[in-house]
Amino acid sequence: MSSESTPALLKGAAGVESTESGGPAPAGPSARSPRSRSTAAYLRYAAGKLAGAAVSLFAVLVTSFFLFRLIPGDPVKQMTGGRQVSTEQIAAMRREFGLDLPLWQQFTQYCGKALTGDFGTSYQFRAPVIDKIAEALPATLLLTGTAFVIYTLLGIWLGARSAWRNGSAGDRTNTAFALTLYSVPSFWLGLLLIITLSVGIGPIPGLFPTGGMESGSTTGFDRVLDIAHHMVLPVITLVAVEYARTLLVMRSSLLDEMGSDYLTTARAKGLRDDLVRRKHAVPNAMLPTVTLLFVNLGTTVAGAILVETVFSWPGLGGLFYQALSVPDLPLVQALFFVFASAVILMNTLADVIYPLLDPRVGR
Amino acid sequence: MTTAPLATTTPLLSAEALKVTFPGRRGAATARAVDGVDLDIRPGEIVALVGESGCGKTTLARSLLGLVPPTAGRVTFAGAPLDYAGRALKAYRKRVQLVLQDPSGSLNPRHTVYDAVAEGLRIHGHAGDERAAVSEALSRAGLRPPERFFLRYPHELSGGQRQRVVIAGALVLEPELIVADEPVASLDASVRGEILALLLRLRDELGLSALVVTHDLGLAWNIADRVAVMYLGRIVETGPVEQLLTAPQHPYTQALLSVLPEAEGEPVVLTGEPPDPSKVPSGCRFHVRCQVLASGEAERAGVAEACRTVDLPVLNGGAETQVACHWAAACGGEA
Amino acid sequence: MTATTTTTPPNPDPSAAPDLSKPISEPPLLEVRNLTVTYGSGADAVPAVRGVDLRVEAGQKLGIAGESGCGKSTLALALLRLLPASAKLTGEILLDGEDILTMKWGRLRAVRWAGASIVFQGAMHSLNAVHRVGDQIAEPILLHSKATPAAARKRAGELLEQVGLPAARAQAYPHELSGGQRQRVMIAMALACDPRLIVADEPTTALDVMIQAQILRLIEQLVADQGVGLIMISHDLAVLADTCDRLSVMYAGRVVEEGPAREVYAEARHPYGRALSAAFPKIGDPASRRAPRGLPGDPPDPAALPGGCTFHPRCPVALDSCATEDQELREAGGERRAACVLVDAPASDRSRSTS
Amino acid sequence: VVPGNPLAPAPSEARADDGKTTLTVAVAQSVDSLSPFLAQRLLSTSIHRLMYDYLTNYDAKDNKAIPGLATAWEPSADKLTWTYTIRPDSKWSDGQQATAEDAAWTFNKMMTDEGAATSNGSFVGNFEKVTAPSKDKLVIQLKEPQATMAALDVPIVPRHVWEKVEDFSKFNNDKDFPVVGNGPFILTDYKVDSFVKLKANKDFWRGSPKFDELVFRYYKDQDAAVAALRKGEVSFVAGSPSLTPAQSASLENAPDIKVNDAPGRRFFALAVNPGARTKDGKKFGDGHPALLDQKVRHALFMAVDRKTIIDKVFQGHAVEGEGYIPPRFSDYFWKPSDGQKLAYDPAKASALLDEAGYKKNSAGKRVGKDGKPLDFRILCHATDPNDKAIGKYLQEWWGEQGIGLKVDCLDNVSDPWYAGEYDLAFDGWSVNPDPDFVLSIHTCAALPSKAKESAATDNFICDKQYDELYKKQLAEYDPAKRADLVRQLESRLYDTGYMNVMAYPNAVEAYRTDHIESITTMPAAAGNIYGQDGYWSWWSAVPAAGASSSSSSDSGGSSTGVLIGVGIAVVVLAGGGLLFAMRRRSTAEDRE
Amino acid sequence: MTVTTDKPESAPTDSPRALARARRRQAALRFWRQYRTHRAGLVGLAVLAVIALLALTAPLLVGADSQSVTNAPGGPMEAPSGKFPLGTDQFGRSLLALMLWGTRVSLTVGLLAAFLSVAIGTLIGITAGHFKGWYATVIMRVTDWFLVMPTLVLAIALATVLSRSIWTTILAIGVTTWPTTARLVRAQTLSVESRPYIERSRALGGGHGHIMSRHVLPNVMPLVLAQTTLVISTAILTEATLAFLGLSDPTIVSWGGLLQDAREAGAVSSGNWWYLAPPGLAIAVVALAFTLCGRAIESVLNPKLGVSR
Ligand SMILES: Nc1ncnc2c1ncn2[C@@H]1O[C@H](COP(=O)(O)OP(=O)(O)OP(=O)(O)O)[C@@H](O)[C@H]1O
Ligand SMILES: Nc1ncnc2c1ncn2[C@@H]1O[C@H](COP(=O)(O)OP(=O)(O)OP(=O)(O)O)[C@@H](O)[C@H]1O
Ligand SMILES: [Mg+2]
Ligand SMILES: [Mg+2]
Repeated sequence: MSSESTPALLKGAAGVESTESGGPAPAGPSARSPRSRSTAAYLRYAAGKLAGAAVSLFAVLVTSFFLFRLIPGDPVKQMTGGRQVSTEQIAAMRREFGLDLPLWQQFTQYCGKALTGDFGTSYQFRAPVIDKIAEALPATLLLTGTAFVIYTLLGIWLGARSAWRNGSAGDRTNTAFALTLYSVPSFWLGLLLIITLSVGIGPIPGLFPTGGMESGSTTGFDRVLDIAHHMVLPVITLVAVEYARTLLVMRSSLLDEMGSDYLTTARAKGLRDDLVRRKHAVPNAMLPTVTLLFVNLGTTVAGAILVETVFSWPGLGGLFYQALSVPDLPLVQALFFVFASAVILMNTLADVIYPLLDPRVGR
Repeated sequence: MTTAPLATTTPLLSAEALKVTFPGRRGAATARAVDGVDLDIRPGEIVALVGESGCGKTTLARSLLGLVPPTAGRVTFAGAPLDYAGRALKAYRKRVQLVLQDPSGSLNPRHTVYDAVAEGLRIHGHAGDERAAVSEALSRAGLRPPERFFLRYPHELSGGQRQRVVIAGALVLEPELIVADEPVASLDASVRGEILALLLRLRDELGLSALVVTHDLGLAWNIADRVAVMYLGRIVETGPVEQLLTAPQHPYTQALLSVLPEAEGEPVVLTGEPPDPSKVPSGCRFHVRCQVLASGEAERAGVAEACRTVDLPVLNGGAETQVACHWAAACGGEA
Repeated sequence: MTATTTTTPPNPDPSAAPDLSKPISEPPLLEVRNLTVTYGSGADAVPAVRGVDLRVEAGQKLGIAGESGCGKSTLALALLRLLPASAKLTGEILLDGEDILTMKWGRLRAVRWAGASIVFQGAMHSLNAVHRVGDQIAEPILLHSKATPAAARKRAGELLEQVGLPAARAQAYPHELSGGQRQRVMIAMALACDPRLIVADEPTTALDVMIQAQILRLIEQLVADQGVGLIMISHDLAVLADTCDRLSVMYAGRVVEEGPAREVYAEARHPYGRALSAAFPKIGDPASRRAPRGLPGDPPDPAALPGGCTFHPRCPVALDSCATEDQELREAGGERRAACVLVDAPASDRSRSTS
Repeated sequence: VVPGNPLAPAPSEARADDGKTTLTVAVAQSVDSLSPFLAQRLLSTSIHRLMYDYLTNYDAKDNKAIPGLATAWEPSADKLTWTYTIRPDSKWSDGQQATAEDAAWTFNKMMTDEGAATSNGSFVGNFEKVTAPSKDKLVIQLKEPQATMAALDVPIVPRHVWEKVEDFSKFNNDKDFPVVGNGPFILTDYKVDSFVKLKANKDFWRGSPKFDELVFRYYKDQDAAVAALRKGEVSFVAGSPSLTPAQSASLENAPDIKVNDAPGRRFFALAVNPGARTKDGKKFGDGHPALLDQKVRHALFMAVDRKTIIDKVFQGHAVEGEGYIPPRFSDYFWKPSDGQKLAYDPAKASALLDEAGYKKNSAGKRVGKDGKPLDFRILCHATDPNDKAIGKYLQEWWGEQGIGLKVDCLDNVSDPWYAGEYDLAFDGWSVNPDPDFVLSIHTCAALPSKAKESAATDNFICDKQYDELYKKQLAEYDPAKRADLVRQLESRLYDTGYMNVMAYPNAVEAYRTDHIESITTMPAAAGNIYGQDGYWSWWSAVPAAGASSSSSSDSGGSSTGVLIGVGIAVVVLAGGGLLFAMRRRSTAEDRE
Repeated sequence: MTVTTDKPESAPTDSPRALARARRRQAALRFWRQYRTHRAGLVGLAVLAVIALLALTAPLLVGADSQSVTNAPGGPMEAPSGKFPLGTDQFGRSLLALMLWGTRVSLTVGLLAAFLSVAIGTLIGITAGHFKGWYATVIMRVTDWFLVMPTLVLAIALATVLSRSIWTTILAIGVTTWPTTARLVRAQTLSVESRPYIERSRALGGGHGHIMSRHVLPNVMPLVLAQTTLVISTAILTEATLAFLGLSDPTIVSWGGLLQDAREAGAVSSGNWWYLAPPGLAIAVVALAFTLCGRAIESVLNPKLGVSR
């Protein structure tokens, strides 16, 4: 575990046992404080993870720079598309965007600037990339954040229930439902929701807006409601797909814990069934789930591309898709970097949080 | 006693000043798992290596098989030092075989008994009749008729049967020596005896030597010719079974024997956990737990200071009774 | 010991449940009558325990021996109804006269740990890895007594001291402790609510000889100090003989031999008991030198038990009838009983009951 | 960077909110920039039309230049100096007078600052000097005579605001609202990829627009925009470039919706790679050599059933293609004569191919003399459904002729296009009232000077005869004669077979008649609404009688929002309660 | 435990190989017997069988010219009717026929992409788990790196970079989804490698190749099998996603492509649910069927998972 930058999704890899029988401390009273040592160890561990994340971020930066150079299409031609421009103008634009430099020089410049948060200027929007991202980020965060909270709570809760009553009718319905939603293409679900709940079909009235984040005609609290109204369908779509994944993971990791001896111990102590579940089984089963949740949140941000496209949500996903077709290299690169960083960030967060939840790891 | 006088023959396998260390994880000190061991195993001899958990028994056994390269010292087999080059090592591994503690784990759950036994033959490109060789090995290991077992999977066998299959897999290559790491520790008491009897019989019939690693002194009494008691990477006492187990000289051996359930006298329960191979104390490595030192008896014998400071020499690998203890050396005769 | 106060008259029906003619005194701490446990149902049913009678008085130590899979752990879990839902239980388990099997859940929860506690096989897995051991010890105290959290924590510290660990170790997580220390924690936990009965399921298996000796001494001492009843489960007859007052030897879900520990170990009546005790050689005994003794054959599969006496396929002294006739426990002199056709023929001075 | 914006509250803001009429337009394009110096997209430039007055405007009726900010304009005798009279009654929304100064400053900025020349630099390329001798006089001196001086599509910005901008290449004019302007509408708010909001400029010299507010709402998905129109969330939806047949069909049956199906200004053509080359004749690219044979080109086109394309792909929302310029521009529209016409005739196409030496082999494939089968690639825009659909038809029609076709759909066709690495391509242009530009792109002069470099050329056509005709029409000032020359050009283009116009797609758009009572199309008869050359449509749109309902539908939207919010809360609470009850039950059940 | 259901022992004349084969057959049978007890798995399998059959017989069922636009039998976007049970697309082609044709593409892409992904993942996972040292470090770094790349984003990027064809789609999916498999396989390899039988094999003289092929691979295979079925469903979904985003070959009829066509044609606003629903449903059903099979296989191999039967 310690040598890996991403937490393994597998239970086996996550449940690290101390293999040596000789514990760190002999039975007698010991002089040194185990707590301070473990804190130091934790800090070392966390620092290692952060360093690993930094390396990963750099790797992503490199990739995002080079991968998208492969996309066919000369950005300058795209920018000038159809207009009459002189060769000098084109040369000037190439200079402006640094496209006349050798690739490696472009790269070093890019890296240097990226460090200061400067990802260049968007070809199509003529604005600093970072501004465009900053404009779109809140919308994406709002959407994915809301969905994240809902599907996490829902998935964990239902997953825990489902596993606890493994094989019961409730479990079967739960799992069947989750598996079905898990197999449904999210964009399709979104379209169906639009057809039924937004356009309205037959007797169903169109309750929700067809897209966008707000109607633009409201202010204050009305605006909040307006945005909430617009959020309902996209959030449902995201939740439907992601809660299923969470549920399935939670269920299977709890099932893994179900036969464990420590649960028998807890029961033997006279704990009520729900206490056994809440205090013992779920915290242990949460460990692999938490890892997955964080990793998922990272990918959910990227996965929002589809939902944002279907629901015209003014977020990063739509921006990415727009940028790709130009190709608006600086924007594409930066967005790719943002998406991958989101995953890395979440991974690292999971790694760093994990030892706080599971004392066996990292100390 | 059926064994020939052993001391005269040259050793088949011997460790000479063998040391194995493991680098400490995350800045911890290196673990001196085996810290200077001389041990000879003569043809036809069964040597029991006993000691507490974590004292380096398995590591010693594995390094004898060339599975862990020693950090210092060497292993010689039939007079020649072990060659760690691929081909030579492979040839060596035809002659020396390993039997592990956990028979369930030692068998690939997806291989049939036949495959498991024939594996060695296939690795070494056996020229003869594979089937006949497998049959014979299985019957020797007490699985008769062998055909009945050919196509069973490990999970269809009982623990004892599995261990027999493992032994058959070792026998099929007609080795000269078997290293058995806790061969019966995970087996039921009722089955244990049968497996041990099998080892004894193989020695008698095939002249096989064996190094049996165990923490169970009763096992040594059951089958071994000679016992080596290991403590924290060193052999602290060695000698013929009868002598060593009935009249132990090293306080550690005495303590081990005293805690056996049916032992007479007050058990000497050593306090604390087995010490850490990454922190070997100076002087006699046992002195921190030594009951003789603690009771002041060593003081009376005038060796207390030596116990704490003077490192003891490595015992040679020979068959005679030897003990690495200042106190035992001081009052050797009377013990 | 109460059991020795009455001389048992010849019982016309050896299979009958405990002696009813015994003077009415307070009920034994634990009495198990004709307990059966079957896992699953239908064709896949595994009869793991098949009619076991046990009796433990307060302050008494009962050892249960037997090889792997003979139902020892099943029996132990059944005592507190901790078995999975797939297990069907019949019979009676009377703890202080109260039947565990018919208890309401609420009452059962109250009995658990406060009435009887368990030290499980494998302490690593029986402790919750993500909670500090102190909290785990305090948990049943909080649950069963009206203690404040602080008091419970203090008590947990005391308990740790009692089992030879510094109270500061309450802050440790299980993985920070060695195997022996974890086992001590388990014992401290078992003592937390001052139970009347402690069931120790292989408390020393997988521990080193030296630590095993430490733990055993600790258990012995605590039991002696507090006068609780102890059921100790092990496959090591020698250890049980050393530790316990009485011994029951199980084979394939049944008790096949019982009696005072020393006697059973030294001179078993049932061939299985004999084989088991012979498997542990006595060092210095020339008879066992270079002569390991075991029992031929393999332990039976509880899902497909042989007919007749379940032991007969491995029995060195089996009669023809053994293949067809099941053997019940029968008196075997003194306080001993064994389930073998041959027990009372040579050994008993009593007339054989006609059947 | 951002100019300080003295916010003089517009009088309209003082008015009461209720009864405010809002016109919401669904758009499927996002705004690239709100700076008139940077904006290039149709949406953004249309918005600039509304925000800023241009010197001149186009008449909605006949596209003739009419006064804008300038009331009159006049060339000098040598045609090198143009003098514009600036109207006195145009005010910036912050109260200042719009003057010739502003215009001069705007042009000068574009001439001197490269960043400011990004979008409209081409207009000033030929300018020598621009001055404002007085408040109402603007003088532009040219390097060479320029005919488009009455059609300078350049927004004039307020100098006192824009002077403060530091870097024109970065400034997007989207931070301080309302944005100071003098057009019929004033930009009041903008949320990226969400909406652009404008309010009516009550003081606009031509008269205030009828709607109080104009909102362009962004829909990533065009179909969602159409759905929004059906629901009444928006008042107008423009296609990009046009509603699909299915959409218009379904909207036609919907109540209160009018579908405006106007003849388009676009043509949709099949371009053939005539062998890419540079100005100096260096060949590059890998166009199929068989296509150099006119017979093959004609055969290909004759195997295309344009009628089916109109019927099936456009489902009637297009006119069958003939000449290069769409019939909407009747002056220049040309039709092939009967003898000349490459009518749909598969048999004749076969014969032509046979004649050209591409005979069918036993497997039914056309093979050349070298034994190689005829296999073409066609470049298609992945984002254009029509390309893909017609590609399918072509595959089948040409397949019957024994010709293989690979449809290469790309997001971005420009790379292979400029590199000449294609055989055929789907092509199409929007034609301006003056056809000069679309004609110029087929001249030799438009070829790139270096291989693979972007250039003015469309598909590398370089034909002497065509070039001569082109020069002639350029020099011809008599409109009738020029039109005749243009038609000859078209005829020549038709004959070469390098540009085969398949259809003139209509502009299909729709609006709600319960929001908009009337709206001006351009041209007034059978014209389109979105993307006009002027601001007529939005300026002229009249709210329907119940149109304040369109605004109340917005507030209705928020009250629906409230309802929904409450509904959700109720559901959540009920669900929670239910679960709690279940939980209670399950503990009460007292199971292990 | 001894299994007492010993069949009549095989005749000793048979060669061990033949017996081993028989044994393997028996193992497969046993697997099937266990699999049969998973109702969901059976349903999944049945659905897959039906769909596979439909895909194979599509040319016979609907005729090769059902994809033709010039011979389209119906009007544009007709609602379902007797003649066109699922209605028609914008060209007037029968949607039912197109759905059937789409099955072939979706299954092919799903299977090939999953195969590619799992093959890469398995190779990398096994070698990374087996070899220690710099190789494993480097390989795992690369895997980690791929793992943090948002799959969809990377696949979109790849599909954009490469030209549009079914192979691009397969490649984009295969190349971006293998890290999960690699990690899984590596974890399993590590766990297998820690088993004593590996030590025993090494002590017998077995080399890297021997251990990887004879011990690790067979033990990893079941997991890989289960993983494959799961990856197939992911691959089918990803294919649909890419097609939906217009990143796959538009001339090929696939379910995702149909959805994209439907959307482009304006099915959503026109309320033409019959155009939109079936392709998505088909994707969901097939993905679900593969998932069900995968879970059933998983739980046969690891009964603890408690997949409901
Ligand atoms: N691969 C390894 N890396 C690091 N340390 C190791 C390794 N193998 C063994 N050790 C350490 O070496 C010491 C000796 O281990 P070894 O397994 O030889 O003991 P053992 O006597 O066989 O114990 P047991 O009776 O528990 O099997 C232990 O402290 C162990 O932690
Ligand atoms: N949950 C269960 N379901 C079905 N069978 C079970 C279950 N638990 C145990 N068994 C079976 O019941 C029998 C008795 O098991 P038990 O764990 O009681 O044995 P044991 O005597 O404790 O063995 P060991 O010494 O290995 O701990 C075994 O054959 C076991 O396979
Ligand atoms: Mg060992
Ligand atoms: Mg047990």
